[in-house]
Amino acid sequence: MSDNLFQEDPLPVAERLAAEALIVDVDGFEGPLDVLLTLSRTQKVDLRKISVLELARQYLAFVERAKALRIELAADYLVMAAWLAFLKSRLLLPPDPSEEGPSGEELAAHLAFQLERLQAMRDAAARLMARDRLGRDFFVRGQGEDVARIRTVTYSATLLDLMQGYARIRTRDEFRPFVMDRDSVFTMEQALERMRGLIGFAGSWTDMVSYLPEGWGGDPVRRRSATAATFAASLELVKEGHLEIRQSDTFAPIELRKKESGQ
Amino acid sequence: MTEHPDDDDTEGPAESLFEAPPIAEQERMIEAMLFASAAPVPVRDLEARMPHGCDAAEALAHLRKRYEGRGVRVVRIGDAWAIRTAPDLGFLMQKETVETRKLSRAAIETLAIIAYHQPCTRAEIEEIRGVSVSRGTIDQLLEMEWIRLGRRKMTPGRPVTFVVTPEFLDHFGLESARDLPGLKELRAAGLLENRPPPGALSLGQSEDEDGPEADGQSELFEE
Amino acid sequence: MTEHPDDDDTEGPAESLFEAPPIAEQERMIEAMLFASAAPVPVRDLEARMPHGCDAAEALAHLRKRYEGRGVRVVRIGDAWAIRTAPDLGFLMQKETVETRKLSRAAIETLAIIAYHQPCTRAEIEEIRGVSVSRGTIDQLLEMEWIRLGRRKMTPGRPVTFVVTPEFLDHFGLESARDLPGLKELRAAGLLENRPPPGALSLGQSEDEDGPEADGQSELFEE
Repeated sequence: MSDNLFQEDPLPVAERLAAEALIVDVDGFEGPLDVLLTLSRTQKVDLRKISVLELARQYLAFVERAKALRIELAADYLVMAAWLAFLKSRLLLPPDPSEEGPSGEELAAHLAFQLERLQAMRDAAARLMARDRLGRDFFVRGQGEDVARIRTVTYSATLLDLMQGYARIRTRDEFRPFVMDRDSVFTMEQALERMRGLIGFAGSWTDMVSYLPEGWGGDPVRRRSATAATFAASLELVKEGHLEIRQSDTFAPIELRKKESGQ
Repeated sequence: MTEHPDDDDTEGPAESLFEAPPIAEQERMIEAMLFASAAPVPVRDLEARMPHGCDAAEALAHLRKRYEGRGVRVVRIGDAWAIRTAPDLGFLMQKETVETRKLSRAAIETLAIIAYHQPCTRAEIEEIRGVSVSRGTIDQLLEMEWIRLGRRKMTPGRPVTFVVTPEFLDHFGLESARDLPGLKELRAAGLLENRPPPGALSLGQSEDEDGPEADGQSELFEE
Repeated sequence: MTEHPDDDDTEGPAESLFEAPPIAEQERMIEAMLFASAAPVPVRDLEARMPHGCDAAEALAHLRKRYEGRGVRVVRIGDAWAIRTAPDLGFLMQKETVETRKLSRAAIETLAIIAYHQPCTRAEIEEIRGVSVSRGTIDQLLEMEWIRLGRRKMTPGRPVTFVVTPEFLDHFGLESARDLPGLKELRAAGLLENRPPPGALSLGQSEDEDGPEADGQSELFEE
């Protein structure tokens, strides 16, 4: 019986124990490379002289045992196993000159490089963390005197700004034309005001022109504005029901009359 | 640890296992502790943190001497000690940033009115600008030292007046406010804007534009 | 710039109104500024705050020497300078010790890989570690401000790279990333090279690894 068992497992006892320990701990491993690195330590040699063939054998045994113990390994562990099985065959068989791709030795060398590099980084990390560290071994100034930031704002203005500013104010009168235009504008509001006071007297039809304010009949510009405003005001009063409006013909005088019936 | 054969410790061979560190070493300790502490440290606290047998007071005295005339000093604050920068180097603890901003239009116009009409009251400025002058604008110009208070006006209420300062003249490269060009010159130089500035009318400057002219420099324009 | 006949100011008659202060005085200034600041101060900031004509670099060299063996040291961190307590006196500072967050093994390894291989892509980290890097690990290191994004790599996909920060250097007491322990040996052993796997078969790292790589830290040595 025990003989049988022993034959099933070709690994030496120590290795078998190591593999079992690995399996128990499989969750603690950071992937297949991590496992390989751990396995490689059992060879007790410089990583540069490691036997990748031996390592592949160890890893495959590890995966086999995990299977036997019905431990589910993540997919990447199995991918690695497949790859290592391939690598193992490459390393064992004499090279086939017709075969494409890298040789087994090249692949093995790269794996050894990866392991060595990972180990090197782990060592480097350990050395880094072992350094004297700020806040633990050495310290910053406890009571920093903050540098006061003095922000001076300087305002810039040129003589030109000044002169233009002044000119802008002083010559506003010259811009009055824009405002003074309003002198020639008779607004509808003004016309309404005026009409409201006058329509009470408009018992009979009267030409609208007679309602134009005084002094607005001469200058054409002023007359136009006053006429338009008065006409608009008239329409407004018609709408309000105070006034009637009529025009006998196109371009004929527009006549207004107070609306009696409404009131 | 480091050794400091120099300094004043001519200590004999250690007589006890618990011999205190040499005074130079104690000085180093004090130095480090004072440096790293967020607040001044009392002597007894320093000593409590040092190895047995240390004399913090003596080490402090040494350290204090060492820093004499340096950029930082060991100072006593109450019954505690701290390291502080030397007071004469305070100017280094300031970082000046200069920011240049354009003077606001309100400020420029106010300044211009003061320059052309000085001495000029606030009411006069407002009358000429057609809008009220905010206190901030006047304050800003005062703060910049471009204007200052002039004599009070001999009118009812004796209002204060503003005049421009030598700094103003200096900044604008004028010998006197009289050197400011008149309107005609501005026009001749093509400095007058041809159109009312956008918003000038909408700002609601009202009708009170026709008040009596402030006297002062305005005669410059009556050429 | 200015001449410094020697440490002590044996100044001749001032040749210029704007003569820089004697070097001893500049040293005091640097001393005060570095003492006042908890964070490292870039040389150019020091110089900007000093009077015109000062030579911060030279004054720094003097100051650094002056503090050799003292309780505090003048240290260089990248292109900035700071004063830090001597590491052998850490035992005095329990009070000041700040509890740093415990980093996971993955985070520590990732940090080391970035430091030694920088600028370093995520794919490179994964290739070296043989496992994928969790987002949290990178985030944690970024948050601690020990790493930051570097330039994108000029390889297909233009992946982002990570580099270590001045805070990292400060924390580990390094003048620059060149001073990482064992860096030269690792480089000499070819362990910092980005060696592409032979053929297409690889241990599951991505395909876009085969561009013309600048091989990380090694370029730091090509002086």
